[in-house]
Amino acid sequence: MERPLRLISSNPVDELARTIEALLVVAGAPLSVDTLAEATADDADRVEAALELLSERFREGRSGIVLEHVAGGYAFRASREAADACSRLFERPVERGLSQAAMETLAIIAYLGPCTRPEMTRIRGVNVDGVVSGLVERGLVVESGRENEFGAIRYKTTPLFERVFGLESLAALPRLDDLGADVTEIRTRLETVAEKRPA
Amino acid sequence: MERPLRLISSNPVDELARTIEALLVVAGAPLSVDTLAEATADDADRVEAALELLSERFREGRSGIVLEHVAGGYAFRASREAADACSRLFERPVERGLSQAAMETLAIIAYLGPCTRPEMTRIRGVNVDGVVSGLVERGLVVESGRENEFGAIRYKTTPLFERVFGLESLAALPRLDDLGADVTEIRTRLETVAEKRPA
Amino acid sequence: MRDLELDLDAFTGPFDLLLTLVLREELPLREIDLADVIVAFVENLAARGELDLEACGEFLILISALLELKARGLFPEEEAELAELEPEEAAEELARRLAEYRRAREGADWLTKRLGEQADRYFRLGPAPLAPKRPEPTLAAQDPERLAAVLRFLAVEPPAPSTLHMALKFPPVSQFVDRFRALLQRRSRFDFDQEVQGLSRVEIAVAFVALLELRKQNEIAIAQADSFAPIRISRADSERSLAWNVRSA
Repeated sequence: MERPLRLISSNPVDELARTIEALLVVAGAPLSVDTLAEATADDADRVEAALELLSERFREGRSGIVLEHVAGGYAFRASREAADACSRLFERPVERGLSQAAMETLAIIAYLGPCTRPEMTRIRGVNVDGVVSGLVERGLVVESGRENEFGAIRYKTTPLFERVFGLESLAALPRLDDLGADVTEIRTRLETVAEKRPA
Repeated sequence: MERPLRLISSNPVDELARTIEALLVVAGAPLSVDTLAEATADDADRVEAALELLSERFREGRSGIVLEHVAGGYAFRASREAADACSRLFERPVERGLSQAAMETLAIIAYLGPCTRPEMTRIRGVNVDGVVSGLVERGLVVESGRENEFGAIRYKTTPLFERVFGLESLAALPRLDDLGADVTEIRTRLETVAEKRPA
Repeated sequence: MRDLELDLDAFTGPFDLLLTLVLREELPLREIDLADVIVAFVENLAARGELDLEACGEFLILISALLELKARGLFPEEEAELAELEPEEAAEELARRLAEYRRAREGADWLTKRLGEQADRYFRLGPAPLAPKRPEPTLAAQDPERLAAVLRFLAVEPPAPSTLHMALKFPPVSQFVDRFRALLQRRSRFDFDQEVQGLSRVEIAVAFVALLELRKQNEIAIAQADSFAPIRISRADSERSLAWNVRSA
């Protein structure tokens, strides 16, 4: 029944297939037939017919984009042919340095000991949430309990941090005698300056 | 030497196009010609030729997947035809509820960036701290080091900003200096006030 | 003219009420499009079919004042600094900054329009569902001295705001002390407001400090009938004789 229909009415399954194509290229997770039917306001049978069409169009050997049926539904992937190019794209070159934001936040944690995001925010004069998440993701910084029972989470540096900076321990950090005699003095100095800084 | 080779070996630009297709469908952000050339281990000219081929294949009206040149690179998006279906399935978290204040601040950063919060405050006449944090959270704006003089943090727009606003690059922003007449008009009015003001 | 009815985006009602609300700071001036107010005025004028010069004059002064208020509102923290400028310089500076803010507004308008046009453009924000996993990032060896360097940078005191331009603009107090002494040699009393007419605010302030100085030295007497009434200055001796007269009376 399907083939003759397609021939008569300007191929509506093909049009549906185009819409599904569009949905799949935007989706961040596989889409089920039901989800696709809901989004296209069409019925599941026709969605399945369109998916069949797409499987034919986007298949290994014919296209670099391949439609894959996985547990959660349908999703696009890269063809096997393109595996080498993909791994070159996704292989991350060694990061040569850290951003100013990352370096400042790291220095605050390293020198002042476990500290909370509000403390770092106060000293840097800007919200550090994103920066701290980045440092945690890189494994340079890790959670270290809470300030008190219900307080803010504190962060400390990791052994990886020490390795990257070539330090035997935190005690080997370059001295900052010019900023203060001890951690408390340095902290006070930084906080005082932060208050005076515009922005 | 290249042309005859292409004719013999099963149209290699088409093969390259398939590889690029594969890369674009898994990439998390637009890919520049250089990045594509590196990943495909091919040269930039041939990558551009392949992209041209793909632009023709993945274009509005012909395909649900559309290739666009945006944010300094190439990326796939859904066809505009499929917008209704997309709107039923996907949120637009980045641009939803951007206030007038956010737009003004964004414009200042896009046109004058990298710039500091005090600079933005001076132009807008009101504190921009909250607005800037909001823009950072949305990923439209990012820290870009500190200004030397007094260490205020500078901000610049991100590739995501260009992508959301559909800009090939920041250079695609329109010029805003055709306001000469306005300046004269404002001056005349202000001079009137200055004359009336006692002392 | 104050009963001019307005129908703006941010305000509906008579012009008079708009003024009141703005002066009480109950309505933020930056939300009012003053060009629309001017248009409403001109339309009203055209509808009347006669040119009321007095009304026009009043409107011009009021709208100018609003424009200046609005302009100053754009950079409140620098109002003091601007007050130091000569009127032409201030006008120049205000016009420059207003134009700058105009550009930001124009830019914002363009971006808003652009965003509207992109409303049917959908793309994926995160990673693709079946994308290869990115390997853990690795970081090259770093110099620990950089950690110390950034903390030192964060500990640098910002420079104190420069007062150089103010020092240059301040006339010496002695200049006014001398001037008032000379004046009182010729006349037994004078009116402060008349004497400082045409001077800048800073000069008036310095002149007032000179008055206080002379009063401290017991050289003059200062009298003022009421708040904001003219300040009368007289030689201390003449004041004394006056007091004497009063007591004897």
